[in-house]
Amino acid sequence: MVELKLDSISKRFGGRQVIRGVRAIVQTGETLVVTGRNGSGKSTLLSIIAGVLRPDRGSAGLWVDGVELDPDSRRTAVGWVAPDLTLYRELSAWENLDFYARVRSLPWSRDRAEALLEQVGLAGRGHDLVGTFSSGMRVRLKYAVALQCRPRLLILDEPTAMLDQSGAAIVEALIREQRNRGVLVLATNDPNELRHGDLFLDLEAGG
Amino acid sequence: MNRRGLAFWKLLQGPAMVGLTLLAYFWAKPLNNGFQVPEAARIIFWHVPMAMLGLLWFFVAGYHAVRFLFGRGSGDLRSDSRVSFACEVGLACTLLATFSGMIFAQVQWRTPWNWDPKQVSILVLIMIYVAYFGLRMSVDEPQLRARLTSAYAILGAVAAPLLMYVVPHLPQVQTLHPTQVLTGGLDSKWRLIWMGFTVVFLGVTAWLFELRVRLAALEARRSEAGDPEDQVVVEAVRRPSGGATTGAAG
Amino acid sequence: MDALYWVLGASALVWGGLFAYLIGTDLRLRRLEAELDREKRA
Amino acid sequence: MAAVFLKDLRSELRTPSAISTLGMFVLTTTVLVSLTVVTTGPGLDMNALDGAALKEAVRTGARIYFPGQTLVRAQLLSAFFWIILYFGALTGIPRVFTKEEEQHTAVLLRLVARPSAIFAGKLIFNVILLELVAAAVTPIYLLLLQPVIARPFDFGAHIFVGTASISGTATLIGAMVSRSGNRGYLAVILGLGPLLPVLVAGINGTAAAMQGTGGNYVLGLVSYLGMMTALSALLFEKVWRD
Repeated sequence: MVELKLDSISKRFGGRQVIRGVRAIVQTGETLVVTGRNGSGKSTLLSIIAGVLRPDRGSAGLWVDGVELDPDSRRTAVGWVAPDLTLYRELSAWENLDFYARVRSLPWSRDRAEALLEQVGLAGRGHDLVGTFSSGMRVRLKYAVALQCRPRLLILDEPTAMLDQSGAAIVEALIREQRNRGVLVLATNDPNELRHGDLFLDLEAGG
Repeated sequence: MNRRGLAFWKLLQGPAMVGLTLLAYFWAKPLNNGFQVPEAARIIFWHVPMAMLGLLWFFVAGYHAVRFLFGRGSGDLRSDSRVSFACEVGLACTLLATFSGMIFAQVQWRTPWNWDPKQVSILVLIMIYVAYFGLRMSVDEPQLRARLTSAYAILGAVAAPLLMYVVPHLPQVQTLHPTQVLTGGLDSKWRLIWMGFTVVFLGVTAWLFELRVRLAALEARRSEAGDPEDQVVVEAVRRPSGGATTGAAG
Repeated sequence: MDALYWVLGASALVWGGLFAYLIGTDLRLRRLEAELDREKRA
Repeated sequence: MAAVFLKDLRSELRTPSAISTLGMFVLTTTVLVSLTVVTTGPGLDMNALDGAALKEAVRTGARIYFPGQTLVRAQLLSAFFWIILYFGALTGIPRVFTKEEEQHTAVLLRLVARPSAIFAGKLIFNVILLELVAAAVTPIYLLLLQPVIARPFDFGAHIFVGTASISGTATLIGAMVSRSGNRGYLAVILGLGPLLPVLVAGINGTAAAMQGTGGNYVLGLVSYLGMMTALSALLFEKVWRD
């Protein structure tokens, strides 16, 4: 049982109020779609939901089985894919997966890594440096890193940007899979992706 | 609700200052032990309290920085602005101590600056304050700025006493500073006047600090009054049909 | 002796100025605070 | 912790960024100092020759200075060493954090890693990095500037402990600098206050080791290292987390 509670979140940068009074309650199996044009605070809101940015007011609580997760347990409960999150270019795909698994203190095996790479369509490319990957392949690897921990909360920012059709199909499958695992937050401006949503949050609505 | 104003301790400072100045010049006799110009010994009344207050205000800054980072109301930007006000007052004190010391050094050693260890220490203390404000200016986001500068203020408050009191007394470091006069050779008149000045200077700097805090509080209340943010609520809306229909019509 | 009076005069000027500034600012702040309190109550 | 350290090590080996900044800086300034600053001669060497004897020595091709330096020379050479190391450390060490920010890997790291693990991993990496640079530059320094060292063990001990002290504090300052908009020179200014005790102790300690006179600051440096590292560890989370 997973529940994400956004309670009157506000955040200002410098003198500018970026996010004001955002509220939502998302439960297991549900998807929250966040829309709004560039600069409306989507990425900021996602950072707050992920727990790496503290809001000025309000809170973003992630509850699993009735217990609120502290930042330390969020490390293994949150998966996050966004264009401005980058993996280590000078490491191979394998080494990236290995590093993230270790810092998250996840049980790790060769088979699991292979399975993940296969799931995102990167089978056999594990030993290549990420620096040599195309942008689409890098996004796929980000999905692998996000899925490593079997996230109770999955955050996707512009999920299919940079991806080809097969990539988009993988994301589609993943979104379906997430419904059994927990909560999904999806930030997008692609009208095609609105169909995934159960709840909708339009950041421009408040003016 | 607001009964702070011109308190007794503030109004007492004027007469105290007048009295102490008169005592310093007409009651205390010039010192002959170790001073080129005996009259110049009166630097003690001014210079030594200023150097001590420079450090003291750095500790005050460190205290508010600890409160900001670890205290119960952590994240409260009022603590952060207190750190910066304390640093301002402390910087003013250290600058005054330095300039007065330079004047004294000109009289005593015929040069305003001779790289005496004490001069180096106070210069570095000034540099810590300057670095604090440099760091402050290079970050825009208030919370982040407050965290970075508070952490630095704590680092500085730990390093500063070492710089002021340990480094100049290392065995290999030789100072021309007439420290022995302070520790041993002051008669009771001098000691009394010196303490009086220390207390009054502490009062003046505390008053300055208090004014800065109140001014900031006033500005914060003003902007709060004229800024109806947070009235807005952006609420997530549920899809009318309710059920999830993934994969269906796009 | 002349130098002494110069010193005393200068310090009277500096300290007088500083105290005048401190008292003036304090009173001004006090007035503004009172004003804001009154507005709040109203 | 080990993961962060290994990752940094691997990444540094493939695309050197901290070591190149640090190593090149330290190397070039050492060479520059030895080329441009007169560190021998009358007043600096005990037995330096006076004018007439100097001419004679030049004419006959004899050695123009004798070992046996004055305290002034010892302090001068020590000061050069520590100043070079200080500037090198505070330009190079922040790279381990600015690299994460520039490559946009910091945000994800903030989500997935414990702050304490990051601090410890980066700290170990930085200490090893700076010790290696110090170990590499010391022979060059000895060769080019030719100090006379009466107590080599003390000399080495001061360098070892002082270097560790610098890198401990520089790790925290690096984290601060990487989060501020101002990435280049700020670390050098920020570091001076907290690191001056290390520099003073280091300079006096190595000078005393050269001259064979009293003055051993190894214990003082070790305690300062312990205190500052504990403090840095405490403050790091506040600087790192948003």
